Amino acid sequence: MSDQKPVVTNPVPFRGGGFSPKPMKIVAPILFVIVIAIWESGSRLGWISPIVLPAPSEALTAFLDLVNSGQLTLHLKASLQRLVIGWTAGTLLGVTFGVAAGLFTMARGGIVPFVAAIFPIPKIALLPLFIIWFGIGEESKVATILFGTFFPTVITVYGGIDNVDRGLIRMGQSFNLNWWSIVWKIILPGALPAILSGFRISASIAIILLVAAEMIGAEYGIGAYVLLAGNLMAMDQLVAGVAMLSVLGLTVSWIIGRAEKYFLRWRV
Amino acid sequence: MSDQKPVVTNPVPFRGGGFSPKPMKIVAPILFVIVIAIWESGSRLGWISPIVLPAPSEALTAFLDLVNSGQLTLHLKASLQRLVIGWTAGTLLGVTFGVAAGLFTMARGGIVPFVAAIFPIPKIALLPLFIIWFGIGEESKVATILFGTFFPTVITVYGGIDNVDRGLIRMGQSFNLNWWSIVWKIILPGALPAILSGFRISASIAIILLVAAEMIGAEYGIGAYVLLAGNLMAMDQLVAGVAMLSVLGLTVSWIIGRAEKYFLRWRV
Amino acid sequence: MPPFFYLVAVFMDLHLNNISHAYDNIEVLSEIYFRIEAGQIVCIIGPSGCGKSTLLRFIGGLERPNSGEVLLIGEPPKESLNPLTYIFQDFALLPWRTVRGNISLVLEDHGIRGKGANAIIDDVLARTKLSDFGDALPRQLSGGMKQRVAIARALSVRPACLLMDEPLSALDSQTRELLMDDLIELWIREKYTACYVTHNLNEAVRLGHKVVVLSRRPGKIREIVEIDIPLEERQEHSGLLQEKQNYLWDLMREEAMAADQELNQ
Amino acid sequence: MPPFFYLVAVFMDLHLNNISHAYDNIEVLSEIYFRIEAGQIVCIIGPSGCGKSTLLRFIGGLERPNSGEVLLIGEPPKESLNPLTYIFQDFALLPWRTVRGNISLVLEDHGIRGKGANAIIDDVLARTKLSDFGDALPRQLSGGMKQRVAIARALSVRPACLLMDEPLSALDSQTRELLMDDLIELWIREKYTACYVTHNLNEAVRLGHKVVVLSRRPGKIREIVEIDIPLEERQEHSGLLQEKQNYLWDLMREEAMAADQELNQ
Amino acid sequence: AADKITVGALRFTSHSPTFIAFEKGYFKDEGLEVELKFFQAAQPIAVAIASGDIDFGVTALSGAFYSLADKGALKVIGGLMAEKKGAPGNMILASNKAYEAGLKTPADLKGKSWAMTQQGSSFHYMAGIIAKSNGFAVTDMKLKPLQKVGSMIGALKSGQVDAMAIVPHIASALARGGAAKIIGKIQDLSDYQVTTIFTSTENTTDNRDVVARFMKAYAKGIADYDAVMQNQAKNPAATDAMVNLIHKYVYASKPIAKAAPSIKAGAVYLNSGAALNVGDVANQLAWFQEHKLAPATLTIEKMVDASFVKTIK
Ligand SMILES: Nc1ncnc2c1ncn2[C@@H]1O[C@H](COP(=O)(O)OP(=O)(O)OP(=O)(O)O)[C@@H](O)[C@H]1O
Ligand SMILES: Nc1ncnc2c1ncn2[C@@H]1O[C@H](COP(=O)(O)OP(=O)(O)OP(=O)(O)O)[C@@H](O)[C@H]1O
Ligand SMILES: [Mg+2]
Ligand SMILES: [Mg+2]
Repeated sequence: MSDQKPVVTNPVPFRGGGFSPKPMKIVAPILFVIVIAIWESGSRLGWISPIVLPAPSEALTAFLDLVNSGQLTLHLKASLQRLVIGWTAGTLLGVTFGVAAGLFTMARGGIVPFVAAIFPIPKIALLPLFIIWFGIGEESKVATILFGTFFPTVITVYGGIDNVDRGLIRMGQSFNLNWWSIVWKIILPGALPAILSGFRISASIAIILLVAAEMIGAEYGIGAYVLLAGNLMAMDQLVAGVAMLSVLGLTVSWIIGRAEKYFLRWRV
Repeated sequence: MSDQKPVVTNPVPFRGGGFSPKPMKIVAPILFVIVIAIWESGSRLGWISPIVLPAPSEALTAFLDLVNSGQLTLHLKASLQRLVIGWTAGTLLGVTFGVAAGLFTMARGGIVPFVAAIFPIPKIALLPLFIIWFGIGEESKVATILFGTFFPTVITVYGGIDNVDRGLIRMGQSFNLNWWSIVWKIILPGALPAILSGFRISASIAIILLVAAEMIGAEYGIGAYVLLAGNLMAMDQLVAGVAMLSVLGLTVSWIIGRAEKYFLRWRV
Repeated sequence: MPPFFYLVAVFMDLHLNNISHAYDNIEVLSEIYFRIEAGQIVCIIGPSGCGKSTLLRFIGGLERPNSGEVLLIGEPPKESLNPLTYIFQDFALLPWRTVRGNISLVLEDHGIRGKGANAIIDDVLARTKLSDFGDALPRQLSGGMKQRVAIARALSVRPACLLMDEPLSALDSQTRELLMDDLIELWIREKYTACYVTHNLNEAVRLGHKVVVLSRRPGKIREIVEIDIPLEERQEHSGLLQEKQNYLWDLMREEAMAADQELNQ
Repeated sequence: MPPFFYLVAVFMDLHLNNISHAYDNIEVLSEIYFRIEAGQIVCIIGPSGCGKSTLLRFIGGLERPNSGEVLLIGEPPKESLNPLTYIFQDFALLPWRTVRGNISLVLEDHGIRGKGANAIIDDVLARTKLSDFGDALPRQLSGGMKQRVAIARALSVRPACLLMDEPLSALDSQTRELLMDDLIELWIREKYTACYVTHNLNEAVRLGHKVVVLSRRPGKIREIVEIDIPLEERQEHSGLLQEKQNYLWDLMREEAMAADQELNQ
Repeated sequence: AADKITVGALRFTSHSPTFIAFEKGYFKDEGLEVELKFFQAAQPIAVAIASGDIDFGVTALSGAFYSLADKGALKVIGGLMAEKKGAPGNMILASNKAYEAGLKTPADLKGKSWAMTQQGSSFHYMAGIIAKSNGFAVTDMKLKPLQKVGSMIGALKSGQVDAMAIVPHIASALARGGAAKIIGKIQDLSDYQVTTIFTSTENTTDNRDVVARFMKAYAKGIADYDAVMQNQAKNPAATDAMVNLIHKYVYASKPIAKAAPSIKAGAVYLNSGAALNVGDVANQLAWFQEHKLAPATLTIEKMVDASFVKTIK
């Protein structure tokens, strides 16, 4: 050791940690409150024209009117039912086709270009076709949501499967696990992070498509409510309806967040 | 060895292989040809009502009319420009926010619920607002596509980052790599498979949204062409327009496929 | 401590018939020809990257060589759940299953669940001194503990032939000794078949009936050293074993020197 | 063959001050207290899972112990690009970079690119006998080759203190010998500092100035064995070394037996 | 037993006769068991009739309608909302900016931008009416398709388009709020038959009896509506009762106090007896065909079955 200069003693610099964001419950509420406060005061001070964007308080009044009219539950029930059925069916089909595309050369050759070709077709352009194929009852509405969910699910599932460590699959084969076991116990859990992330997308798309779905002969539903508000230029109702869609999205996101926490607890 | 019974000699059963689908170029064309053939003959034989679904040959005629009128390039140019600008901007922003949500606790707390709340809002419901904010020129069209691209990109990017091996990040830190190097050389390449898979989704959504974007005062554009055809119930033109969107989707998918092949060649 | 009782004695030979292989123009193995007789432990040693793991994958049917074949002579016993069982060099544990889950994974397919599975799992965990860690996830384990989980998993399926790729490399000398002793004791009782890749020459001479020495890449058979002393008597012949070990050492040294010269040319 | 010239002699001690740690209620390390003096090689041995890798992470500042601290006494030399450099037990190679890319990764941040980087990379690859595999991806490498890439990468940044976690465990005995000789030769010339976790007692006595023996989990210091023979003279004192090795062996055996008794209680 | 029919409807005040006839049992009186199906846009109603999912609908004549009619799927059987001098009707609005800059009459619209929902919509046609009566081509105006009425209003208020036409209650609300200026009325330029009642071609041939009974009941609904809503000041009690009835269907999610003004202001003129202005329909068809917005093969005979109602020449 040098004795010319004084010996410096420091703790070893800490270089680790970080890169693992924790969910922080408090930020979002604060943010929402701030946005709403700015918006409300903007409206009151006249910066925001009331014709296109009513104050949040007006939207709240519209919402309370809806609650008092007793129609909220009808709208919610109708939309939730379509969402749940359409999303579930689309997801099941999507996972099935995604797994097929992730595992079989033939299936991939067919499914990937097919998805690439059909996914970009706007559902709205096809409404007339949907009416002819599925009628104007619940079927066409569910089908709209189903299609919207199906395609992104296929893409995330086969993308996730591509990313599963092949070494683990070889291990499964070496223990003579049957094909189903390998898919169910190795490939799907390995692809689960990607699949759950895909669910966030497909659920949001399903909610967006409520509006398109309920264009066709829907009496009740949040989408129908939003559409009608738009048609009648009732901007307060429009904002109230859009806010309901947002809350729906938040709820779904929260559920998926819980699912991630539970199913992916094996990750660091 | 037992000498009571004859000794069986077999090669060791092969248990490996599989689970690595290769792209198979031939399946898709065959599939497309079959679908089109069935459709054409269905139309000719009268199984498919001409009211909603014209024969492919009629759509082809409509397409050729478009080509001959010289408007195809105008439509294509307008749409491609919107697509490229909107998608690129949306992707850049989406990756930035996705990386932030993937790395910082504060950012995640704000961005994740925000995306969950805003993503499910149907762009179509907000068209009046878009007009006020962005006018009826190119801005509002690009903005529509930008928003549609932004949200799914954020979700896939932070999902992909969550899935990067933390051991590799610790390695980077142990070599005193600076923060940018770790993000750029370890985290982003590790999240790349998920990001590219997300690009497939966001590009398809961008194409879908061409129609929504070109709802607002667009003279040219494939979306505007499709919309007009829909308004006039000119189903042959509608199908021709939708087919153009499909081909666009196929092209993008092919490009992403090439990118995957190149950037992910390190995977098995 | 009860001895291992899962391994199954067999009458099943493995015959490696002139195996050669190349990955994208890099020749890895060349004309490998030897036999793993039933009830024999064959050790494979050779320089790093000479193709030992690759060879093991061929033997277990996980990959196919470009030319040559691996023949199974005789039939695997019925009692064995998975006749040819690997212990992988990189452990290959499922990160989303606990230690117990990783073991039950390979039992479930044989209809072994619940109590039956628990009994087996408890036993193999005890053998590998992991009883306290049954519910830990792989990310909570040290390197050596992961390797022991891989060993426990392999033992749980009553293999007829064990294909081991440096199964003790991450373990401390004492744990290693204990597991070596277990393997020897077990062989004495059960006469199982095994193919054992190792870098530890001492392990090779203590455990192997045959030691196959591979040359540097492309791996050719440099020599096959037979060790005639019965496993049960080896402790008494430590001098002889040391001689064999020195002999192997010299063989390997020559290989290394040849490689060095090649490099420096 | 030219000797290593990247390691940098330093006047920098590391002082472990009463370190204890627990992961979710599992006590892993308890009251660890020792000093790594500048220019010393300290070997750490101990049963699998006793907390060696964890301790090494504390020393390099990658994790923080629940209590106690690691002090750096003196300043790291300027010539060293990365004073405290790891060789990880699981290699930690980026799968998307080639062997060369994995090494240049740690040079780029110091502005070493192009020719300068190539010269360094060529050199460390030659030392680890990987010259032919510069453009291979990690998935194309054998276990031992991956380990050598990790070693090459660590050497490329001229560490002042090497933190090595079983750096030779996946290597065959000859390659191991060669790299051991290199490490010794290098130390003789450069007198670098190192903390060396190993399961190989022979390596420990050949390389260590001090051997820290940890007890089974929770890892306590069982004993610190000093080996006074200068590294350059150890070959001449093989008898003494063997004695030390036997002594370590007995220490470890006692640990293992104690653990066994605990288990069987 | 009663004949079952399905009627497509939008939740607009202009669909009030449907609700009145339904609520007051006029359909039942004719032996019709009616099921109402609500839509969010007019076009799906036409498609749903073509596909046989519903039987009757009301909508403006637009490109989609002509196209379906040309395929022989549906036929116009009556008229509903129309432009009639003195009655409430569509107004022409100029943005404040354009007004300042000199856009004071419909004749000044040449070269100005015009907001409409879509090409081939009634808003497009109204631009055509203005152009024709002022002697310029509709292409001399800069037509801006904006899909939604809301978007049109937004664009007009922010001055991004110069002018548009819109139903009276929205127009007067905008003018009153100072958001735009009224510069004319469509009724001064044309007797425009805005909306029509239609059904599937099959019904006009195979179920003539049902169609006739439907029209009879519907005409009663129109009569009730016109009687009360065109004379709101005279009979406030009857007006309130009718507003209450309509409120069940229109603005239902708002309390009656908030909904009533909009419902009252939205009272447009409806042809009594569902009479159809066949001459104007022919004019419209000709205009759409001229601008390539309707198939050239479509004829007025193929499109209209005027045998169920009186016609206006
Ligand atoms: N992230 C973690 N979470 C919980 N427990 C952990 C974690 N990392 C390590 N452990 C526990 O800490 C103990 C010590 O682990 P460590 O990796 O330091 O052991 P080691 O001495 O390096 O063992 P080996 O020789 O097998 O590599 C083990 O019992 C392990 O289960
Ligand atoms: N998938 C692959 N693609 C290309 N080359 C490969 C692949 N797998 C292995 N190799 C090459 O084959 C050779 C032998 O690899 P193998 O893993 O069998 O070596 P090994 O004898 O097990 O070495 P070690 O003792 O280091 O584990 C190596 O040179 C390696 O580069
Ligand atoms: Mg190997
Ligand atoms: Mg360790």
